[in-house]
Amino acid sequence: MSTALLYSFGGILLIGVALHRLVLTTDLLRRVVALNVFAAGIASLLIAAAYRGPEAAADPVPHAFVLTGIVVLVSTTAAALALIRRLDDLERSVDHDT
Amino acid sequence: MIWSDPSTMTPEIMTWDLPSLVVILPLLAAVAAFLLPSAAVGIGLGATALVGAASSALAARLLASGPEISHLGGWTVPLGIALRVDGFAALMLVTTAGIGMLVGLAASRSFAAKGATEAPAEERQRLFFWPLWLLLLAGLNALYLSSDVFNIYISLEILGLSAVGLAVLSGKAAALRAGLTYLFAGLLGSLLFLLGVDYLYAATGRVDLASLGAIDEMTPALSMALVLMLAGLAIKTALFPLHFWLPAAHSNATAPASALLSALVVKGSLYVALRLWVDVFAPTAGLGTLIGLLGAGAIVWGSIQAMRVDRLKLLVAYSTVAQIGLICLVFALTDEIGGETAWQGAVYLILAHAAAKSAMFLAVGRIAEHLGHDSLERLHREPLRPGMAQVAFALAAVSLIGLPPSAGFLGKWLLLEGAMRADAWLWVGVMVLGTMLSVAYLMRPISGFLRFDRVEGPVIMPSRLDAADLWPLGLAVVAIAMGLLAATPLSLLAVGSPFVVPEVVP
Amino acid sequence: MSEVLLLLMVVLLLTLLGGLVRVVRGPSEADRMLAAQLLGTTTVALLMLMSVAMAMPRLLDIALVFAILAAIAVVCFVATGEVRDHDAT
Amino acid sequence: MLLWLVFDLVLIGAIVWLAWAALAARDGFEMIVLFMVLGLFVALAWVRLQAPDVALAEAAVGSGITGALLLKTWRHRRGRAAGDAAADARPSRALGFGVMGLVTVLTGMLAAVLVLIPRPAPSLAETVFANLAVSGVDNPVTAVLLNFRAYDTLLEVVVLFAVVVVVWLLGDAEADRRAPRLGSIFFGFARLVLPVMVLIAGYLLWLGGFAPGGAFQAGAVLGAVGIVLLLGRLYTPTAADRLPARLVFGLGTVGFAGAGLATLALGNAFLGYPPEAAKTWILVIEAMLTVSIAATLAGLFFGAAPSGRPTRESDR
Repeated sequence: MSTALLYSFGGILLIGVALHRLVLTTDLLRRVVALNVFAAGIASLLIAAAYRGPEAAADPVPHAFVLTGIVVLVSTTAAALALIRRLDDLERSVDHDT
Repeated sequence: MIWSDPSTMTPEIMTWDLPSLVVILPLLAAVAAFLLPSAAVGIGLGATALVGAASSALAARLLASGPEISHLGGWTVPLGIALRVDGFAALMLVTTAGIGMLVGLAASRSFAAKGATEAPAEERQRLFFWPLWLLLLAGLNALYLSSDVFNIYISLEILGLSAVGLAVLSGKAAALRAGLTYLFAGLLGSLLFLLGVDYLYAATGRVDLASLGAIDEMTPALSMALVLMLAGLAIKTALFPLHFWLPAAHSNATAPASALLSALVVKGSLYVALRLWVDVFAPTAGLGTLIGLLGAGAIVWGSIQAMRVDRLKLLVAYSTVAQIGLICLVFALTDEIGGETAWQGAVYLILAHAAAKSAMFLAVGRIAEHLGHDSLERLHREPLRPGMAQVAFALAAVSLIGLPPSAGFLGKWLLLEGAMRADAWLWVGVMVLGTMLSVAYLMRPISGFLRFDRVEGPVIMPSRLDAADLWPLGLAVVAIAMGLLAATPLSLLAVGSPFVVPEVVP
Repeated sequence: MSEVLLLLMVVLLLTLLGGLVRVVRGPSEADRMLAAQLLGTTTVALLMLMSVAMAMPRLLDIALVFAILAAIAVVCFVATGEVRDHDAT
Repeated sequence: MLLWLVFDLVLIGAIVWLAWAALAARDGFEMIVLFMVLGLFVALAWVRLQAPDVALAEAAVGSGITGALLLKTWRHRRGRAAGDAAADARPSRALGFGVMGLVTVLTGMLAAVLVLIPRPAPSLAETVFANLAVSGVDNPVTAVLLNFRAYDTLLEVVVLFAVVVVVWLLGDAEADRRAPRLGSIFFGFARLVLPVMVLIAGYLLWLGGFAPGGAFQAGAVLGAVGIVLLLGRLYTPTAADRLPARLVFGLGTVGFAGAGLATLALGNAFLGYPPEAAKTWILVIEAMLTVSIAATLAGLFFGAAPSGRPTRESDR
């Protein structure tokens, strides 16, 4: 069994774990983490597809995809977290009012 | 929407790289509108008009000289990224800019500066609408022109984030909660899409649509990739039963934002799905039937919910779920004999729904402003005679139901004709059922506008004709008129149509 | 030579797993955070070994970034951490 | 070879276990720390798979900045829901098993299809290496990101900008949350580490031309500097900083898109650099991106439009 395939299976397991928790959890922060784990699984698949053995240089195109994906994901995560914090403030002020 | 005559254009425009410009212009304008909040309205409307002009010029160029490809960075595919403009893309570009312009004009009115009495939340709506709309426009245009699956993924992210921004524009807790669900659903959708891209690249080493479309054999990896990408897009398009985020997100946003979200944003991902389905992959009949069945489920479920809800905005939002289902029936019909006709019908329904639904959301916004609520039950007790907003709503409903001569009628008719030619009577039945259901739920608010038997006291007339009612009315008229003036759009759609080129047809 | 390096890498990886016990068990937040920092340090060591074993000298740059960025988590932990103590008093 | 296999298996096992443990942790803080550790392990795996550029970005962005963002949000919410996991409703057993079954089927299919892909699969690697000489840079990943597929990168920068707009729209920063003031140990640390971090950021930017590194990694490290400054209140943004902040946030988009327009004006394709000067073009774009990305990441960590009044003297 090749190294790339081994890491691909690891990535698929990450996807499975993430999806399972994403569907079942109601905690907002946990959803954010689950989506990040999902993305890590997808990235592992891409990086494993790019691996071409210890001697050959790896395929740079999937690497570029993953780099782009990481930046997109961190910004989306930041947006989600900012929404969560803002929602929390609003609910807190409602609690104070009543 | 202006269809300029190619012969009147200066030769200079004929050589400009318009495809890049329609993406870059709104981007630069978005930054400018964010930098200079005081000039945001002018920048927003000006840029939208400019993009509309560029899109129309591009469409005219297409009619004169066929589909265009521009290779970005000078690198040809598969190494580089190409922007491809065919009739479908050009039609979407022009429609988006046109609807955006009218909604923008309405927004400039409803978010008008109120001076010292303005609350901080109102000020934020006024200032942030424009950069978000321009980012949305850039994302949509990038999506229409993209011919590369990874590039589509990033464009979808731009679209998704600016859409979430529009959904939470009001800053109210309900809108934020809905926006957060929307963000999670959208992110899950784009990650599933990316997973599909992953499998595509692992199996073929290609991400550009031209190379992918040239592959004849559907290997398991390609089928997997297609299913994953379509699943991701189905979440973003809110195809039943993945529509869970839509009603809350669309009904809690402010009126212009709702109009853009339901007219344009859900269509962006639908556009991509249709393109992948028709242009790139050889459609498999089983999967198409499955999507068609989901569409039928959406029609029934969306209509039933629309008949049960108590809020006008929620009714309009559920009607979007049903209409998306109607359009998705095309996935079951493309590989049949009437495939091209059905496809034309679906495209026309996308355009018709965009115009009608934006008109409807704007009209509902105006009605809610007048009455102070959007409760359907209390509508019967309001002593107000219907004004221009109610007329706009009714006209939009005509197009949504599909009464002649509206654009909705034409789209539905073409779709129906495609189904009948393929002898697909099941789908014909679903469409007829959908039409009857849409009559049923749309009559609820319209009868509310017209019935005064439960009103205590005299019935009053609306104060005067307000210019703000012109924009929803204009959009509703467009939704009707596009049915009468269908020749140009349909001949544009034929430019580079995937059904005309024999080798792409499966 | 490379066998020795590989063996060391495996050993370091196993010590990483050992360190995870503290992260999971805690019990205090500081325990978890400090255990995570320990893991970060071990990762730097592991990266340096990999750089030799895989003949990729540039991995040292990554080790450098790991080492320097471990600081943010701690600063973030400390800078937001005392709020609760204020609440309690 | 056997030892490599052991290494791989232990590493993959650890990654999967960490993901499970993080997402199943009862305590929110435990979840975040485990997630940050997961980032370390994932970066190791990517080094193992010869993806140092990605490992660098994961180290800087994935675990570092995402971890800090999660920690900040968790602290913010702590007041109301003491145990986040406790608030997490326990799903019914039937639902749990149903989801588990679906996920198992999906992962099984994903794995089966992956095995069926014939190897070696075609890829774009050879095309990239064949064109590397004319791309202006020697690092193939940088060549893909800033030359062959520069348009993707432009849109990615736009995503960052869009997020800043969304975050600023949510409201102004609250006047002063009860965060503690840091003591002398922190200031000694900051004096020592921050200049080094800035130096490393510059080094990474320069490195990107021919080795793992580049605008994103450099931007992330520089952004981390900003985060430490904000956390230690060595710099407190005020309402007066809004315009400069907007300018820097927009710099990436405007600079990149402007470069595209400039290439159009030169008569080339959009973002088609003149071949002989491609290196200069890429370096200038990367420098702008680094500054803009750093400011954006720090701004996203701050998480709102600054609203405080400028103070004349530090209240330390």
